[in-house]
Amino acid sequence: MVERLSPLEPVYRSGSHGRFEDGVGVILSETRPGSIVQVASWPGEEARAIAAIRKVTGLGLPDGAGGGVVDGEKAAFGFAPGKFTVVDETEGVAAALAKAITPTIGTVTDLSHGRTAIRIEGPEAEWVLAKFFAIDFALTAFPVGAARSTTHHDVFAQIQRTGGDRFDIYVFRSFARSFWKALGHAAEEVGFEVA
Amino acid sequence: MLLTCPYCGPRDVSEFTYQGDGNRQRPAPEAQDLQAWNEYVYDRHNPAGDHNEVWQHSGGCRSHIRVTRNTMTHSVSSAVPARGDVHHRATERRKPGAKA
Amino acid sequence: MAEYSALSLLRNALSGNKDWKPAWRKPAPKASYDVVIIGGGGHGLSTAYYLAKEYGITNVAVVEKGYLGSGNVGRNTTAVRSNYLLPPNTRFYEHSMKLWENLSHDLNYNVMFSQRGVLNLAHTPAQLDDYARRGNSMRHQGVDAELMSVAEIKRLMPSIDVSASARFPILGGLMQPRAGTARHDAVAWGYARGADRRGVDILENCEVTGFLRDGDRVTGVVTSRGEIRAKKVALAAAGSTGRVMQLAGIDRLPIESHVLQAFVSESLKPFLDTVVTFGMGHFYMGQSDKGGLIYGGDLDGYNSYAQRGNLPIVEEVMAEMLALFPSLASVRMLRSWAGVCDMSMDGSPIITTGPLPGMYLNCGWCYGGFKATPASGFCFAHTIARDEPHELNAAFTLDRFYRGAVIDEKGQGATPRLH
Amino acid sequence: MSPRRNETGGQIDRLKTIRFTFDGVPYTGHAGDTLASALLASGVTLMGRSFKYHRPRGVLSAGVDEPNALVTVLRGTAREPNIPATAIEIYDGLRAESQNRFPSLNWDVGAVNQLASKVIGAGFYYKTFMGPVIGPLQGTRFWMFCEHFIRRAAGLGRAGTVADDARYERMNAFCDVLVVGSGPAGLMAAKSAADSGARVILAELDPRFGGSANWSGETIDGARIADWASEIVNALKGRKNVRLLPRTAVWGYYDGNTLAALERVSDHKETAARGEPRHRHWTIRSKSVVLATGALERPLVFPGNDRPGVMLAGAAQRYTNQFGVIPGEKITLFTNNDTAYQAAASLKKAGANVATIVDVRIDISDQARALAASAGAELIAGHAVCETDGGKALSGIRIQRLDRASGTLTGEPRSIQSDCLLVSGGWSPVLHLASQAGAKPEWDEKLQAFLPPKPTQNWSGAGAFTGRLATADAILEGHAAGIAAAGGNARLMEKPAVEPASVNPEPAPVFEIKAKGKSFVDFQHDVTADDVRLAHREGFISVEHLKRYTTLGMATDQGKSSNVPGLAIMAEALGKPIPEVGTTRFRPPYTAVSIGSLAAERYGDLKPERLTPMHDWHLAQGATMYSAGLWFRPMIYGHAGETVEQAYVREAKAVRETAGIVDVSTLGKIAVQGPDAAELLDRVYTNIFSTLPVGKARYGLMLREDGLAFDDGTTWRLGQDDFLMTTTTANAGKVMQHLEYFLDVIWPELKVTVTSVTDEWAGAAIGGPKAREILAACVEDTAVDNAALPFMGIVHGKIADVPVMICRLSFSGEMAFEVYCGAGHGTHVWQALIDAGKPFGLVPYGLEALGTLRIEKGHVTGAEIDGRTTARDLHLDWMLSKKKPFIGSAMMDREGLIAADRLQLVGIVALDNRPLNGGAHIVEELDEENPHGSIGHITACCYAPALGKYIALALVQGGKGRRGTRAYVSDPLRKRFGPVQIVSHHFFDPEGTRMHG
Ligand SMILES: Cc1cc2nc3c(=O)[nH]c(=O)nc-3n(C[C@H](O)[C@H](O)[C@H](O)COP(=O)(O)OP(=O)(O)OC[C@H]3O[C@@H](n4cnc5c(N)ncnc54)[C@H](O)[C@@H]3O)c2cc1C
Ligand SMILES: NC(=O)c1ccc[n+]([C@@H]2O[C@H](COP(=O)([O-])OP(=O)(O)OC[C@H]3O[C@@H](n4cnc5c(N)ncnc54)[C@H](O)[C@@H]3O)[C@@H](O)[C@H]2O)c1
Ligand SMILES: Cc1cc2nc3c(=O)[nH]c(=O)nc-3n(C[C@H](O)[C@H](O)[C@H](O)COP(=O)(O)O)c2cc1C
Ligand SMILES: [Zn+2]
Repeated sequence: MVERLSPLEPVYRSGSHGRFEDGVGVILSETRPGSIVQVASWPGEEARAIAAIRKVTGLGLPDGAGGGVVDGEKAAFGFAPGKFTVVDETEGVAAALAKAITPTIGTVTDLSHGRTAIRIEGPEAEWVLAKFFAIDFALTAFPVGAARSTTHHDVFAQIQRTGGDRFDIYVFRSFARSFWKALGHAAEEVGFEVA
Repeated sequence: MLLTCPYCGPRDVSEFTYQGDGNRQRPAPEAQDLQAWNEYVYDRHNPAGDHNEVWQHSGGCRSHIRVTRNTMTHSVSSAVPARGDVHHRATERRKPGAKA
Repeated sequence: MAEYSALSLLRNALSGNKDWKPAWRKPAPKASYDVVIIGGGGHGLSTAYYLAKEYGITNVAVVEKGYLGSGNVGRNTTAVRSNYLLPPNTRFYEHSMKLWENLSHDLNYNVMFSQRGVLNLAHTPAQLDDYARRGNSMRHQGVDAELMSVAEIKRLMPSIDVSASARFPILGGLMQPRAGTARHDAVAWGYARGADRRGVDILENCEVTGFLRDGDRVTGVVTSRGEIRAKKVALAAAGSTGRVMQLAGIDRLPIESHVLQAFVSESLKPFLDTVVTFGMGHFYMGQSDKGGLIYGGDLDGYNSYAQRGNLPIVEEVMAEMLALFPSLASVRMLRSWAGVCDMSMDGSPIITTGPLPGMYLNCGWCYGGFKATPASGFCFAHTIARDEPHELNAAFTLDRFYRGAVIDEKGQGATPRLH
Repeated sequence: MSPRRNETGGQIDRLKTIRFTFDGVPYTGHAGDTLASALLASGVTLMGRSFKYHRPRGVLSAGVDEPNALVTVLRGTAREPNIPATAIEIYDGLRAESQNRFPSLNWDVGAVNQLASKVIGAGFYYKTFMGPVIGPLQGTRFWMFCEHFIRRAAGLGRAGTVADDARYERMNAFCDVLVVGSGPAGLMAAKSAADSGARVILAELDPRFGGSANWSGETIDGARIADWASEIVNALKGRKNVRLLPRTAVWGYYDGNTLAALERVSDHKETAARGEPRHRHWTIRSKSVVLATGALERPLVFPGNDRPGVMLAGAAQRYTNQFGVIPGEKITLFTNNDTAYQAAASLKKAGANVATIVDVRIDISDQARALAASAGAELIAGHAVCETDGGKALSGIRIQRLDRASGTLTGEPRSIQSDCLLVSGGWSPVLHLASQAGAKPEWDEKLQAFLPPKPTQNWSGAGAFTGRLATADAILEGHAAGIAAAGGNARLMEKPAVEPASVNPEPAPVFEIKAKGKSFVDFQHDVTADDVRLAHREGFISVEHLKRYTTLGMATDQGKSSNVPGLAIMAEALGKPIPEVGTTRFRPPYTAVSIGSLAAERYGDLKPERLTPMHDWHLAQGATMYSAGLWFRPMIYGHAGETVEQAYVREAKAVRETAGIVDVSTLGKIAVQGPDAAELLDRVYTNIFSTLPVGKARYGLMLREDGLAFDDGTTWRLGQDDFLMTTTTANAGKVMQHLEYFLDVIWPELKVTVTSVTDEWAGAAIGGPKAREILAACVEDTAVDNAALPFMGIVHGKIADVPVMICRLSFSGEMAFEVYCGAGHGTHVWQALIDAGKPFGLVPYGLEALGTLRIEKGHVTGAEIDGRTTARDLHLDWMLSKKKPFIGSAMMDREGLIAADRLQLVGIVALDNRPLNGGAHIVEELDEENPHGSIGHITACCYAPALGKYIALALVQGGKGRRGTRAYVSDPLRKRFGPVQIVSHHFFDPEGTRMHG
């Protein structure tokens, strides 16, 4: 298998940055999942789509808008009416899903190359993200597993909370480098580490 | 200004794209009535008060919503999916692949 | 009423400035007029002025719901130019420009028209070609236009960022040297005084709340100060066009009313001598004689009659401003406000007889009608007086949409917020 | 005035000395000082010059309402003009400069303007400068000549010319209760809301929480109220559900309870910490808001009221109690209300000499008398100040008996020696935020002030903001407001005991003392009471006209101190009560905000960069990049010493002669999937897609609903229900929205998903006589010959172990292929193609060559599909299916769209063999002096290596009929004129034999 090139590669600098002397506020990383897949179901077929996702990945999506689930490096979440993102560390999940999601249920679109997954975690994760997105990141408003579709100016993002102070952000690959730089810039204030 | 997307919840207006007058009726595709087409394409309700309009949550879930918003105060009294309850209705659907 | 001049200023100063008279009368409404003009903005007032001056029709009332000039004429960013692409627009706005050039004399009121140029910046070769097309189009119609090089631009406005490393580097620009700015309020007041001196009644705090009708025909208006009959009723209500037309039972028009914000910085010593527009967004800026930077950007993007906008555009405008003038980051925005713009479906105006008998319509000015004030009044007066359009506004009909004869400067089609 | 620093008292840190300069002169102050308090403590009372008359001015207030003491702060090379000295916290190394003076603050030549003040009163410029009606100065010339000087005389501070290197930042916040203002009312509101469990944000524009508690000198239940405030603040600090924002002015109240606030994070520091912004722009979305913004004191209008040494009484109290600065040696006080007596007593307590209190009222309350007595001041009732003495500093005042009924002054003026005159004209609640949404404030006759309007959004008010000026009441009200805002139902608190007892704040309705001399209403803009009356005389009687005619309230302080006196004077002139006159409209921002803060993170970084997968490769190969929307694309891969034209000609030639490769990853790509996908395409494209076999692509054209051309591109059928649509780079987003709109709003019954997959696929177009050989050399798992891969066919295979999808289609007119692979493999595949192509002479080419190739072929792009052209104009009518309706089909035949004189696409050949220019016009007759008679314009042009000529595409009136005729380019902007031939737009290989090959 040929390894995929990350759009972040030339600007991805591991180590501590910014004002880290008093501690590190956030850790930034690129998670590079093998599969990022969009499942869209026709109206009324959501339950069957959810069942198919469970069958293929073992992830049990909750009902309801923006609900999601995390299991290790696997995750799934709803981001739009009838639409879900499924993430898995292994490649080829799109093909497996395409078998389970028949045309009567909906469609499957492979976005594994097209989206870049960036993780931000740490005590200041909410603070740093709040510099970008007009989303309430408080745990009460945005529980673990849940996801939001939103934008920072021109950069469209899907954000899933994958831990108490951890968020995975999916951005368009072409914008990823710009976004990464901006994220680092914003995190300088709290000190950050690139894993 | 905030708009409440039925799917995503209240979001800043900057996440939405305005698609204008929601009362416009698209004539049947084959219709030759130029007057009807002209009204649909060019004429707009432009009331002072509650306005029925369509917005897209383009910076979020990307679905379209029908909004009733007061053009004097900007207060929003209703916001529902433009597709109606289509997404929750299991019956009454056409056969896959059938032509409209 | 006395002429204004340096001499009259001196004379009055000597007598303690006690002898100045109101710039226009505050008459009570008469029961009827030959023409009632709805809207005491720039266009309504200039229409009255030219009706009196050019056509001798002086039994005219201008009815204004608030204080005179409370609409867009009193809240615009004062840019006056005729740098249009499409010939019907170029011709019309150039006629306006010619009237501007003599307006202070004509009105005996200094409207401070200052021809300090309007410069449109280009950031890609394709955009430079686009501007060249427009500039050449102007030149082929006898209107001034020049391309400016980066070096010339830098010389003209030393604080502008012309570096090649800018996100959208400046490659050049289209300059109209005769364009410029005028003192917005003075335009309204000058036309009001001019019309008043020719016998026009200006009725402030007089809101039109309905129309008098004889069948289809419009025979007058109902106002907050009583009924007023009129042989002809002319509408020049700009952003309020939709609301007023609704009173006449017309609830759909090729118009959407959108809110446009504008901003002024704190007063500064001369910083910018020209009006400049950013090519990769919607930002534009000039500096008032008082020293405030006057600037604005895009519409808020939704229907509104509220005369106030929201934050996203505020932020957008400032970001674009600093992309051009980074040293202004530490300068402060003093005040923001908004006006309601009558956005038409092709971005060009409507000046026409109808749509009802006895009625005349002037609207669709989008966010560019201040510069049109003289020509709009001139053409509208003609249309009212002669019951047919002047050749300059012959293309600005209501049925051009139906006919497919749109005048679409930006090529955006029927999406008003994009014009 | 000789102010001095007290030995003790105040909230400054006397152990910390801070050094700064003002106009280059070094001074010291203490931590906790503002520039104004530190200057006052150093005996400096002249701090600014007024706008028009350049009058010497001192400090009037102690806060953001300051109209006079404006300075420029210098930081490195950055200049921050027009900052009130009252709002600057001093720090070591602070450099401040006075403004609007030449050569110096002390000796300012601009002050001569005062001599002409009778002539240059309100609105004078409307009446003059029109110049001669004829001659060289007619038209606008004379005015512009004068304007040149007027502009230089006007303006306040000077903006810098270089970027400041500060960082600005945005912050989004959400909370249940936002409390604005941290005086006694706001503090209690924040506390009670927090106690109710709500998420609370407390914003205070000052560095210190507590508002008037910091300087009122009161006690609460026996404790100093300043300590009481600190205690509450300390308790709030530790709580998880509370965020405290000091130095944060909430300046805008927008729709949906969205508030904008400016936090000055590091303005008070010599240098910001690493990563720390200078300003932070907060957007706070709060379920409810408590406005506890207090009240501002108003000055009185009387001759000479602007002399340095005249100060608001409350400000003096603040300088004394908060900063330990006694503002003068011998203080006089002039008031129309009792609150000033509290200030007098408070000052006395701190050791000041308040010699005299002049009150316009005759009946003085017992409480006030007692306060005057405790201040040790002589009380002169029924009198008014009619003049002030001194030059650049106050030396004394003159008073006369005032007959309030007639407003006249009687008796001999009495002189009182004094270096500091404190004035109080009553209090105006800070209702700016409440009324920004457009609601009209309501006049309160008792307080002689506007009170907040009825809420138009979810807010409540507390304290001086609602007119409750008594501290105990403010606390009670704050407490209740906090609970209510949090939706709690905790018990209301008991009224605290506040000492000294509050006075009745209701003033006598006196705003102006009419006497000879200049009485200033708007200090900064030099608007006098006479100017207001002149406006009245000339009919500018609406408050909004008054404002615009005189510029009253339009200065940097936005009339915080001047609006009410101004409109009161107008009301009197009109003989109308104040409420009938009304107030001018409040607008954001409450206090001026830095433009940098609003641009926030976009300062220096306006837009993100959008990069293709092969971006770094292009850079490494020395490509010159072209910005296309947010994308960057190679323009040319120039060799050393090559001009742009040489480079693109070389690249384009290579494509025609051997092969070239171009990055097409930016093309919009939309996955159109689902059982109704083909049906959707039939409806949105002008031609038919449902008949397209799987494994084939088709070129499609879209119209807008109005029948004009919208976008074009190829769409590939990858499966029965699975299409890949490509759009132009520029229109990708628009087309996506177009499809989404129709699917959601017009045809919800269609089962189609549209997904942007632009970023999923890297795309390389490889074309030229050798293209197929190159592909064959590197592609595995599929053949690429004519049989396997016919024109518009699609195959799947591998290149360098990576799965690829190849479609044979051509934009260049050559035998060409588009190779798509996963974006993460883009560079890998691209490099493999480059390597495979090396033996064949494969050349990477950029946008210029791409443009050249397409012009030679007569293919259209955005320059021709410019939103004003129809399919027919572009000779694409063959694509308009007659078998089905499609978007735009009903409107495309309207008379205006089929008119004979429409601009139509043609080809142009330069007959003088010189380069053509985009945007040049075409004329039938050349007239270089007076260009006229344009019949069209050039949309795109190039040197065509295939033809050896300069050619162009153009849109020309009735274009088709002009083929074969001669015309001229007329390009006055670039002075390029010359003969051209109008030809078909298909310059090269019109039959397409090369690509079908
Ligand atoms: C922020 C902003 C910036 C702009 N910048 C520029 C610029 O730089 N250059 C430029 O050329 N143009 C600009 N414009 C556009 C320009 O201001 C307007 O197109 C133009 O002023 C409109 O014509 P008017 O002056 O007659 O309108 P208005 O001044 O709006 O006059 C219409 C009048 O009708 C009155 N009215 C409404 N309803 C009634 C009723 N029922 N009864 C009685 N009276 C009624 C209104 O109160 C109003 O006074 C800008 C507009 C805005 C909002
Ligand atoms: N002498 C008097 O009778 C008199 C007159 C006026 C005020 N007061 C005082 O009024 C107090 C009432 O308390 P209060 O809390 O209502 O007022 P306050 O003046 O004590 O507090 C208001 C606070 O709000 C802040 N503020 C104003 N606008 C703001 C904004 N936009 N953003 C952020 N902060 C902003 C101010 O900086 C101030 O600290 C009493 O304690 C009394 O002493 C008394
Ligand atoms: C060209 C221009 C310059 C302005 N300059 C100032 C200014 O220097 N100070 C100010 O306070 N407002 C200024 N304003 C804004 C007005 O105060 C006011 O906000 C605007 O005319 C809209 O009216 P409104 O706010 O009453 O609705 C200016 C407005 C315009 C159109
Ligand atoms: Zn949504």
